[in-house]
Amino acid sequence: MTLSVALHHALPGLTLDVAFDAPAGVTSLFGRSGAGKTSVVNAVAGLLRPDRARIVLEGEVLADTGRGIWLPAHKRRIGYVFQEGRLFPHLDVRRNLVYGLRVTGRAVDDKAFARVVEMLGIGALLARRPGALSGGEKQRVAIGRALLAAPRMLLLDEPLAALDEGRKAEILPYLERIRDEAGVPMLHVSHAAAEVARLATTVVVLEAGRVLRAGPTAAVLSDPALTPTGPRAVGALLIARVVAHHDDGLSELDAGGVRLFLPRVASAPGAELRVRIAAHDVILSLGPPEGLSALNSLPGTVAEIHIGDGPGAIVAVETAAGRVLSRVTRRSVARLGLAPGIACHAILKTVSIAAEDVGVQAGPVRAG
Amino acid sequence: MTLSVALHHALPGLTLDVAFDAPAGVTSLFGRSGAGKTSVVNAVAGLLRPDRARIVLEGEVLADTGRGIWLPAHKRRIGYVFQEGRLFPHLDVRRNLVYGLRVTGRAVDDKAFARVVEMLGIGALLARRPGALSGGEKQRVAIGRALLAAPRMLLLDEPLAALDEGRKAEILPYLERIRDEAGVPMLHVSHAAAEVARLATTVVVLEAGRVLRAGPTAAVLSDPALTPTGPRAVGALLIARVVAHHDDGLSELDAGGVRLFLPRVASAPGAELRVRIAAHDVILSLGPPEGLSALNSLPGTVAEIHIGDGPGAIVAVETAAGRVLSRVTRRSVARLGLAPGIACHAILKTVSIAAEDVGVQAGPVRAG
Amino acid sequence: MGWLGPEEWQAVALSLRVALTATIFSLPPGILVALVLARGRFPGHALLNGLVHLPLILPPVVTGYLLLLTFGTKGPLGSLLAEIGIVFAFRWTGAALAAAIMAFPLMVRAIRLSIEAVDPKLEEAAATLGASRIRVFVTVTLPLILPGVIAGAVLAFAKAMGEFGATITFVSNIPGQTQTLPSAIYAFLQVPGGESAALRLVAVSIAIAMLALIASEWFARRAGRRGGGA
Amino acid sequence: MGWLGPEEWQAVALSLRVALTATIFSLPPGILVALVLARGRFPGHALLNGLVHLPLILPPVVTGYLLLLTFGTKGPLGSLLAEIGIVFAFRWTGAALAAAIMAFPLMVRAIRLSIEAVDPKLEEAAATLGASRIRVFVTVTLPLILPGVIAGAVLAFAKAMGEFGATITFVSNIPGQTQTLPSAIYAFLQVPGGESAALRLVAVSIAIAMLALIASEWFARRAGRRGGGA
Amino acid sequence: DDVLVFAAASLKNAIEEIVGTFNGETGHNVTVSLAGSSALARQIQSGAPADLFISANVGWMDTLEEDGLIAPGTRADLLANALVLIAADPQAEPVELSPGVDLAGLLGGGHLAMALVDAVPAGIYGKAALEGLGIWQAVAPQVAQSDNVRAALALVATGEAPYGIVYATDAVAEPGVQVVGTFPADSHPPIIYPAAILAGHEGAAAEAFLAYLSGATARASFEAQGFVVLGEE
Ligand SMILES: Nc1ncnc2c1ncn2[C@@H]1O[C@H](COP(=O)(O)OP(=O)(O)OP(=O)(O)O)[C@@H](O)[C@H]1O
Ligand SMILES: Nc1ncnc2c1ncn2[C@@H]1O[C@H](COP(=O)(O)OP(=O)(O)OP(=O)(O)O)[C@@H](O)[C@H]1O
Ligand code: MOO
Ligand SMILES: [Mg+2]
Ligand SMILES: [Mg+2]
Repeated sequence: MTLSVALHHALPGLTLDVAFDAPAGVTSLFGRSGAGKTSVVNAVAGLLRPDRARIVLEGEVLADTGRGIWLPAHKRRIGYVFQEGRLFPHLDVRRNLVYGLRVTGRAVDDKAFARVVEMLGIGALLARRPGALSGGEKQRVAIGRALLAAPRMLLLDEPLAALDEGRKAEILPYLERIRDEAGVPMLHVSHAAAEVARLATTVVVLEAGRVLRAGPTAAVLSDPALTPTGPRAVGALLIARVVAHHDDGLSELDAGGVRLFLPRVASAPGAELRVRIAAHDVILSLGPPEGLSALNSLPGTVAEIHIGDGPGAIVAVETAAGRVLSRVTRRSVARLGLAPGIACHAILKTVSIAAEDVGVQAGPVRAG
Repeated sequence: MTLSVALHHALPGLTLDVAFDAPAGVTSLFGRSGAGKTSVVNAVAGLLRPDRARIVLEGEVLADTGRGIWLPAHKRRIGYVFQEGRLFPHLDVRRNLVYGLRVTGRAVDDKAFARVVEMLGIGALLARRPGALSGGEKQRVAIGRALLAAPRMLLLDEPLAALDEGRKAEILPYLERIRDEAGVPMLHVSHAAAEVARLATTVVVLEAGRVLRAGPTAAVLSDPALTPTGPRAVGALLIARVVAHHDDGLSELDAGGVRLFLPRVASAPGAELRVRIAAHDVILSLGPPEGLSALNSLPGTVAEIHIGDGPGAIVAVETAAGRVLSRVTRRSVARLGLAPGIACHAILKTVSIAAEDVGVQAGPVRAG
Repeated sequence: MGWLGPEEWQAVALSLRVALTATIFSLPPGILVALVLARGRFPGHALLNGLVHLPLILPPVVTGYLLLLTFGTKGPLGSLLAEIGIVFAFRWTGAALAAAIMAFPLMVRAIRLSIEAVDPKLEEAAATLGASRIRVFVTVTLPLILPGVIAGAVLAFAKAMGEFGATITFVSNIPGQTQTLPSAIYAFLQVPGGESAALRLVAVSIAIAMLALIASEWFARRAGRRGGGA
Repeated sequence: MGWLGPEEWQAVALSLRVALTATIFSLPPGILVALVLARGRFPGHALLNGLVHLPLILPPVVTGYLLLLTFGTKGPLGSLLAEIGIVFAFRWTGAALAAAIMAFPLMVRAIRLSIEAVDPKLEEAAATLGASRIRVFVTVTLPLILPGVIAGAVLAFAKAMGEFGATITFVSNIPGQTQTLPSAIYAFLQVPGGESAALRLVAVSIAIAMLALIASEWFARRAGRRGGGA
Repeated sequence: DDVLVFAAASLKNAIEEIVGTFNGETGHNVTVSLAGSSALARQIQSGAPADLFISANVGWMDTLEEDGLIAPGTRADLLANALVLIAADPQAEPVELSPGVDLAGLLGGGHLAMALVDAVPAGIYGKAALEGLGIWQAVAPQVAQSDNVRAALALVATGEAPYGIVYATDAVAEPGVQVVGTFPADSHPPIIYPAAILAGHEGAAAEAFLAYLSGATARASFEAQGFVVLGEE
């Protein structure tokens, strides 16, 4: 277990009572505004001292209030991208970026520096002070500052909320690489399901200071009963291998023997990817689809139907590629006569799978 | 013309050279991080004094550097929700909220206060100082503070970026009501297409300090050539009238004679709504769909096909409900033999239309 | 009570009156000058700044002498003010004036530092909510600089309680009228055997100042209880 | 040059040396005490705060006496220090000590105010980047409080240039060794007709202080050129 | 009637005692403002409401007289004082203060505490006395000057300076110092405290108090403090 957190803390507005384990990879804290996400992250960073806490990172006890252990923040070597920037106003962007290295007496690796700067698109800002940056620029510098300190764990508190989709799409692969290549575990806060689905190995859903659900990403996000931030968070994760890249800009993948066509992905043939399929993007068809613009069709069998409170229902379809979720209306369930055991096709538009939905696979994603 | 802006300003990183007109309703500034959105908004608020500027609000000249006119911020009566909160740290939430009224000697309307507080879900926070709020809570209070000052125009700089979908869905209708009922014009900055599509009457796309495109929302957002923040921003806006609400949680709408089923909307039968149909959510079918879970099918004729740089193409389909856009792969265009004049069906899942995609109609949305 | 004579109690009372008056009356101009120095950019900036610091730089006797020349009954300002009934020369008001002027640089610096630490973005936010400049100042700037104002006031009060050189030079040392605690202490120290009496007064002086300090810390803590930035 | 005698030039040079030494040597303890007062919560807080303010509250003569009793060659601390070769009595170092102590409350207040204005969130951010407490202080806190440190230093310097009462009482007035500008000015003012000579020295004093002020403003402006908050 | 007396600070003990008895006997209300003679003189120049001035220094009274600020015919030399050499060491031998005395040798590298030799009366007189004895040049480098004579006394009392020159009146009540010699009266100008009523402030009460200062009660008080009262007995 990479990180193990158990804490109890009373705040004026909320009592936090949280325990979860974060295995290697990315653990996303998911929950509504005010649920206690930042507070948990602060405790892990050593900035909030809870009434009671036991926090263990890779075997090292960071905090154990019972035994009076409290490792100060600067000894934890945990990088933190704050929700509100917190850049040093007296240092220019360059000095902000290398602060973590300088202050710990480490040399700046020019290549790593250049890579981070390029990825974040902040090359033109290096000589400026934070006061002269736009909101998104500040946030990008803050990400770079945490990354460049080469921490043994990263805390990311809504790191991409201030960024546009294009910029997000540029930064996400970089975070994946840090997760996979450098093996830096991350604790990540977000309210964007796509971001969570793409990055997270484990999802911890917080509600009003408590853990509502915790587990592997695929299991948690495909749980239709669980919609803390709205129904659009529900989706399935499929594991697929890149087969080929085609001239018309599509990549062909193989998911358990089923062909999937996606807008060109960056990974080379042979690479294993995780593809998030949002439940609301999947259409079910009783027969094989014909004359449809959607290129992806996964034959399967209805495994489970979950009728919610609203007009919708989540239909889980077992396919060769894995379990796919589809959010349909109750009316459609009735109209098509869907029930467990019924054969059907899960139809998915190629373009529904946005760049942010496709991530590099990080170890096994166990389903439920 | 409600607001007319023309300004030129040289910043170290960027030269702003922007001119646009904002008619009644909501004008969204749309563009990547660092494009100059906040700078433009600051100039309108009176906080940034551009090298050259002419800004006219409802006939009143707020700024005209040529004639030496520069109305100070406090005389403009323009409410501003800042990108970074800027709550008063020495005042509790309640005093922050009523600040605008107090300071201009106006009485606090208890009903309006209660409504705003409830809508923003900040009732439990009223006695707290901003330092004891979470990131999203701060932003909600900032929205409330600007609203309660009863300004004659509202500036919203990424007001919802820090909020989860559930909370967004609660706040958006309120902003619509302010737009429509109170008739308060808004200048709104966002990088979320759905938010823009829902709120905006007019969209101004900024890129590197210049106006890339400006015009009615439907026209700008349905322009496939225009993807400043990523392809997922492309979509069509349909005007539809609520026909009935059904027991299974669906609402039935009529869009130019075509039936549309949507997850239950709040508006009463007879109300006119604007429905955003994202291009990537629309599947095209040559024949009428059968055995599909999607409830909405709009017959029409291909009007235009726009092949982009990537694997995708945008197909515009003229239907009785209006022009619908579909983002498909080039491969599908070829496979289905799509070309202008070909008859086809635009298929849309009911649940693809999220709550945030459905807005109350504000005056005519002229298409392109 | 018994260990201080009536004349000494008089000196204590007078010192308190002088120090309080000096502090209270110099607060508004102190805040104003601090504001001008912190925010203003004008040709005479350096001059004004220098002028404010003058009482710190000059030996107090010189300041007292200059006050005597200016505000004495024969001085240019003194005679002018006398016509409208304001007399400083050889009155407790003069002691207050001397104390205020000696304390002024301390007060202005403290307030100025606080003003410079205020985030102008908050003032901008107030302006967009309709607050005029003066309203912004009263409702945002002033509360935010309160710790600095309190610090400035307590420095001024302490300095006023201890001021001696300028005071005795300007308004002399007339018991009941201009004899403050420090002048009384000085007089005791000028003669044989005065030390123990001087010590008693020093103790009183310290006690008063300590109370003022503790009160100011308490106020500052209350004012500063913001629970972090916005 | 002609209008100041050699002894007067000596006094000018000495005053500069004394004021600079006092300022420089009191900066580290000044910052430390300010830090402790701003951030510390401990039982002796009020006492330490009072102690620091004492030189402001007491008439300078009393402070001079207390210095004499403590740091004189026969005093408890003085005799101890003398053993390791540090002597204050009748030395310019003593004048610097007196000036430093008189200026200490002003310096501490200015620095303390700045420390209280630092956003602890920035220090937290530095800690998460691996900076130890002391590194955080040097790389974040100190640069952010630089305007306050400069203000404190300039206040201390000005005060040290003007300090007279405590200095002359402690180290008396030995031309070339302990005769500072203010003692020279004082001496001129004691005799009839000494005003013009005193005025010349006052002018020198003001000129030096003005230069110091202007320099400090320049530094503070440079340090503060942050272009707004983070 | 009210009378405001400006008096040199060194007169504090005696004058307050005298004022107490005078007020009691006559029903007048005399108040004393005690400060340095120079400060008081300047205040008088600036129109201070003082009725009577007692200076520790002839020079300042001369200045006021030249300025026409004192009531003609009221100036009188009130008191005289003597100058003594004091030592910190209780076992110190008496010193014969005759011309050429080796004071520098006696100091042995230590300092001689005095008031400011060019500014403060006690210092001015002391320097004159040392010059009179022909030893100023020899001693000058070792002189430590204080802003007032009490501070010089304190330097000796704390043992900081082995020797000092102060008024006899200052040495009287200080247990920490030994008087080891008195400077011959002819080695320095007479140490005189002149008193005068200020111009425009002539009045019965002021005149009565000025007269009272030369009376027997006052004499006793002054002498108790070590002053020599001038004028006929
Ligand atoms: N005070 C300043 N000094 C120099 N450059 C500035 C200043 N303020 C903004 N800029 C630059 O101007 C450009 C536009 O900034 P602005 O804040 O308007 O961007 P934005 O579109 O709001 O971006 P974001 O979405 O990241 O908030 C940016 O490149 C920024 O670096
Ligand atoms: N210093 C504090 N004092 C009192 N209450 C606090 C304090 N900090 C946070 N809270 C409260 O604790 C709760 C959790 O706050 P936290 O910042 O952890 O929320 P969050 O999940 O990060 O929310 P968001 O998504 O809005 O940032 C909130 O209700 C907040 O009001
Ligand atoms: O300015 Mo002083 O020397 O403390 O009275
Ligand atoms: Mg948070
Ligand atoms: Mg911005």
